[in-house]
Amino acid sequence: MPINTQPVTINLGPQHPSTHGVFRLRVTFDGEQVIDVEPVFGYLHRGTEKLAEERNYVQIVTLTDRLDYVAAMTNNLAYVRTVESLTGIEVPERGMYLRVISSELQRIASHLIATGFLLDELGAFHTPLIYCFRERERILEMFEMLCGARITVSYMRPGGVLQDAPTDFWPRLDDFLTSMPGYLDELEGLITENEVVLARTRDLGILSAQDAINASITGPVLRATGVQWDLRKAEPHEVYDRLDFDVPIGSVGDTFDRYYVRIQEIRQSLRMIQQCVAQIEPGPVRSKAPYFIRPDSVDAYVGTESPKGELGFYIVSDGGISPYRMHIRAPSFINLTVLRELLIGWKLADLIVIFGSLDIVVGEVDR
Amino acid sequence: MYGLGLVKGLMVTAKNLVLPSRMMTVQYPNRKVGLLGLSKATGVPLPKLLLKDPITSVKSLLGMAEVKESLPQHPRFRGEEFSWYEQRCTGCASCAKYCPLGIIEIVTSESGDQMQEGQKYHLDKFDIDIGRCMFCGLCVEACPYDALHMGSGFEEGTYRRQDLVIDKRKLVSAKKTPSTWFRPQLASKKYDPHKGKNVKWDGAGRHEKPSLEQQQEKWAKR
Amino acid sequence: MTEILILRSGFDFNGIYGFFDEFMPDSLDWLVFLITSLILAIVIINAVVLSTALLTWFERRLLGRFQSRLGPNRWGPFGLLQPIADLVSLLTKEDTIPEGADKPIFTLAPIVFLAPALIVFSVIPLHGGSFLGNLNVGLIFVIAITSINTLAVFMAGWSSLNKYAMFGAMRAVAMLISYEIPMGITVVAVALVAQTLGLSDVVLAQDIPYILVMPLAFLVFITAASAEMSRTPFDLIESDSELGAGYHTEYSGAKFALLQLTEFMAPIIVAALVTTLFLSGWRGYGPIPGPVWFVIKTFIVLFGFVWIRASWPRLRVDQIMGLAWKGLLPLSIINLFVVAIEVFIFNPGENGLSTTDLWIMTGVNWGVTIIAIFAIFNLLGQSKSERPVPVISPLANMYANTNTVKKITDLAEAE
Amino acid sequence: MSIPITGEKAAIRIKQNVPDSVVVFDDTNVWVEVDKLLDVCSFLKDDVELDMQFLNSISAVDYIEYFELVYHLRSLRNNTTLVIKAKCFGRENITVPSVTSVWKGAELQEREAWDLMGIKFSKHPNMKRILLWEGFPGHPLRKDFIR
Repeated sequence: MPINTQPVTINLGPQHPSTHGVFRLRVTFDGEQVIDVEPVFGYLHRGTEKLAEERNYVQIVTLTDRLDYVAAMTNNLAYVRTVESLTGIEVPERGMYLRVISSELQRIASHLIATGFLLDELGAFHTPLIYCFRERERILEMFEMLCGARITVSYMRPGGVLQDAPTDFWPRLDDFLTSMPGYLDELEGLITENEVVLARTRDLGILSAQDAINASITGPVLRATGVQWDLRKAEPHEVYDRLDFDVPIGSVGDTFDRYYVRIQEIRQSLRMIQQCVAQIEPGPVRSKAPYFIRPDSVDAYVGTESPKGELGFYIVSDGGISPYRMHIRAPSFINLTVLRELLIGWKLADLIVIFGSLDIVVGEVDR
Repeated sequence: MYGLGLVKGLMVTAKNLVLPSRMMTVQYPNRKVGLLGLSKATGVPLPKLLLKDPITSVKSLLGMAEVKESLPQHPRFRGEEFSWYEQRCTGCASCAKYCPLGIIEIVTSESGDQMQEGQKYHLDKFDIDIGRCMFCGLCVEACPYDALHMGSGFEEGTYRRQDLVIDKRKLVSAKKTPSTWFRPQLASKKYDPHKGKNVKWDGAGRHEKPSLEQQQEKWAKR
Repeated sequence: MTEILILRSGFDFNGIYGFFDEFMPDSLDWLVFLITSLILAIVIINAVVLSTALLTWFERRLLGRFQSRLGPNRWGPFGLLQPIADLVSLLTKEDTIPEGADKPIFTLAPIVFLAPALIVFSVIPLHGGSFLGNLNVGLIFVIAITSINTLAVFMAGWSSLNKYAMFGAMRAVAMLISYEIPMGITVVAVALVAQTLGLSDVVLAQDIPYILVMPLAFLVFITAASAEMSRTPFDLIESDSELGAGYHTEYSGAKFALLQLTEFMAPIIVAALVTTLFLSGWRGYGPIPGPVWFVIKTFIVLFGFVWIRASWPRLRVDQIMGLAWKGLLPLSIINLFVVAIEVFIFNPGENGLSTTDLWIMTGVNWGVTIIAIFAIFNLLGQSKSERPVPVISPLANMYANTNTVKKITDLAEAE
Repeated sequence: MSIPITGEKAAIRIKQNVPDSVVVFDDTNVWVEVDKLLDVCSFLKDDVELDMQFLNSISAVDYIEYFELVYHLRSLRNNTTLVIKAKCFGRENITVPSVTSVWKGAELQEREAWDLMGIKFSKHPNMKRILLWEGFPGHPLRKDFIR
């Protein structure tokens, strides 16, 4: 006998422990079941694209730090790559290796955060989160060595990276690379075979490959559906074509796959950094580029594989020292296209977990 | 399977319980120490400590003794308390131009009747509003004379926003412990700003200021 | 100090009543009764609240160490005064009541929540007897009193006029009532083996701790009990990542302090009950006195609770209900059935089951436990954990137009 | 490496199948008629040769005389990219056919273009402001926006 209940509308957010910042979902429930979702954006809208129109090309680097604030390095990389493609500035070899090392470290840090918060949303009392943060802390310390800041790094510049790594960076990196796989095994021991996690995440929020591609999903969420697509392989930039690495994919496209793809990507990133450390040679890290870059009046779009997906910058130049128009293709934002379809029909607890597994950062969603 | 994964998870947490080396807490600003830790931190041998300061020793056994602890920072850390050398600054305002937020305010007036290369402007005003500063360090990168350096502090707290504006007087009298960020000349000397040693203006630059003769010679050539 | 007083045997209702009755005229019996009740109330409240305060410190420090951090260590030696600091902080906060709240019920809920938790302590036997003496229906009393919690949680959630609180309250009612059933059935099994309903007598009957005699009952009881007190992995009443705070979302100040106090009291109650029912209560070995054994055993159980809280995530609401009805209920019935047959076969007389009988039961019950758990796991389908092997979707080919594949193979050949 | 399809190749292919749609093309870009945008897009997606199944991003640029919509498309199967542009003239009440029916990924991006640039998309399922609130005066990314 069906029990008729009155639908209840709840505002999840903007102040809610599990919305990854100030994100708001207007959810209608039938009992515990989600029957309608309407995401409400814009609580962290800062107008980055407009701000960029009045700053020169180097100053915008500091703006990109604040897009996806848990993965500032890859944001920097995506931006400076676009400027380089706009102007044709060359990057020296060592600069490219340093870029790859730092952005892969950032990818590990970002995936650790995603995993930790996903588990937090599953209800583990902060333990996996703190284990993840403990390892992320060591990456942030290395960033502090590279560029003096931990989160808002502003490390890359058009034409290379700002500064060479200090001498005490390399032993620390070696130490990290040797100990990290063990810590990852430990973290997996806490999560991957845990019956509660499996019961909560398996077959939950399944996204098919066709839908994912149609909805422009990128990053680990796309790869979890079985689509082997990674811009580091498809469009090898920097030195990725010299590195040997796999692109892990999921089998079903559910929440567990999204988690597991991230864990496997961390292992691949460690592999890449190891190869980079072996291959890197002394040399300049930054080519001579003018501070006030004046590209010809052209436009350029370059997509870069950031931890959340394809982060693309579309810059239109009118020949001046600042871009005429800068558009950001934010992966977190576009990955939310399927949110409604993924959530409807699941329960409140699942809503939080599916939303967490998409791994958005509101700084990037609202820009 | 059959709850074995759950048991595995329990083992992981148990492992972390018994391994104190995995502790990630930094007890800032004061670290609680035991008796041995106290003697290690103060550098006083244990018997001497017991005789000299029995009250503190008992306190430390109760876990109530504290020693100062600071957060670990790399010399490259970009922090507030800018180190600015008036002697090196020419008032070119490159830093003000390069600042993405426009928070550096510089007012200059002519110091001589005939401005020549190497001669400097008189600085009437040099304000940095660190209440809005994001410590990106572009101003330091821009400075052609290595006059402005990032600091290493992070503990500024005031009751009013206006107090966060560092003016020229504060900049001159501030501690000169520049960060080695974007300053390879300091990094090559293995300088650590957290040790608290001040750096004089002549040791902070990448190049020495040209002498008057050199300047005149160069000027004459043009 | 109070704790030592309690631990002295004879410090129960009858003892105090007798002490005052000696020098009071018979006509003032009602006054003696009142004084005795007051003294008992004060003692129980102080003892329980103090041990709860200690537990909050214990739990936070231990959770900290499990998570490789420190936990509170600032206030007092090793942070021991942290509960007091928390209390002061909570009591000095403004006590807000939402505009549309049902004020009488809103105010009453914390009290209804706290009272049963305190009352339960009056029957827990610390050494031979409890505060109320040897209550001969102790088991039924405990089960009955703890059920009142459900009402209090629903009162708090309903009267707050908050949707999150309402969600928490609805979940609480569904879950708490479901878990009462397996818990009650296990307790029946314990009563069967012990041939008594009095808590002290249950301890006296445990020549072998019942955790060995009835492992299945212990597992079911501890699972149901952690659900009853809504701890991980069953903490969905106040699941912070979903509901913010659940039923006590709108509470603040002293009322919130009461709710939190009761919540931290629940593990102590459950641990004390588990100690009494399954770990042979105050009975121990060597010169260590009984009450100390009792406290040690209680803290071992509490350690287990904290350990589980630090390690496991939370289950979903329907999975929790499924576990109760599909998992725990059959298990508890199997246990009751097996135990009942055994007791029928051994046919205990006046003195209850002999030690030999208990050892035979132990052997049989362990086998039954393992078989039953495997069977239930297989029936619930959680054991089938194989996942399909990832297949690369033909929708994308990132190696098209690129010679990366070739390059990598070349590199491998060169090596 | 992803190979950008040259404007010429794409333009010829589009012209053959959707007549009167291409305005002009250069090395990398193809400008199409705004009215034919939906036809062109659905052709591009279903075409076996071009196979643009993936919509990368939609950007709107304000060139003061006209607005330009830039569609960055990608073929995951062939690892190729294509840029389609459409000019729409006028400042007020600009309406462009929505491509949401072709690529669902356009949904949020078109809403963003409406919100910040003021380009309305017809037949969009939920044409509301996204980042700013309803009732915000003007569209901030326009060059003539003055706060």
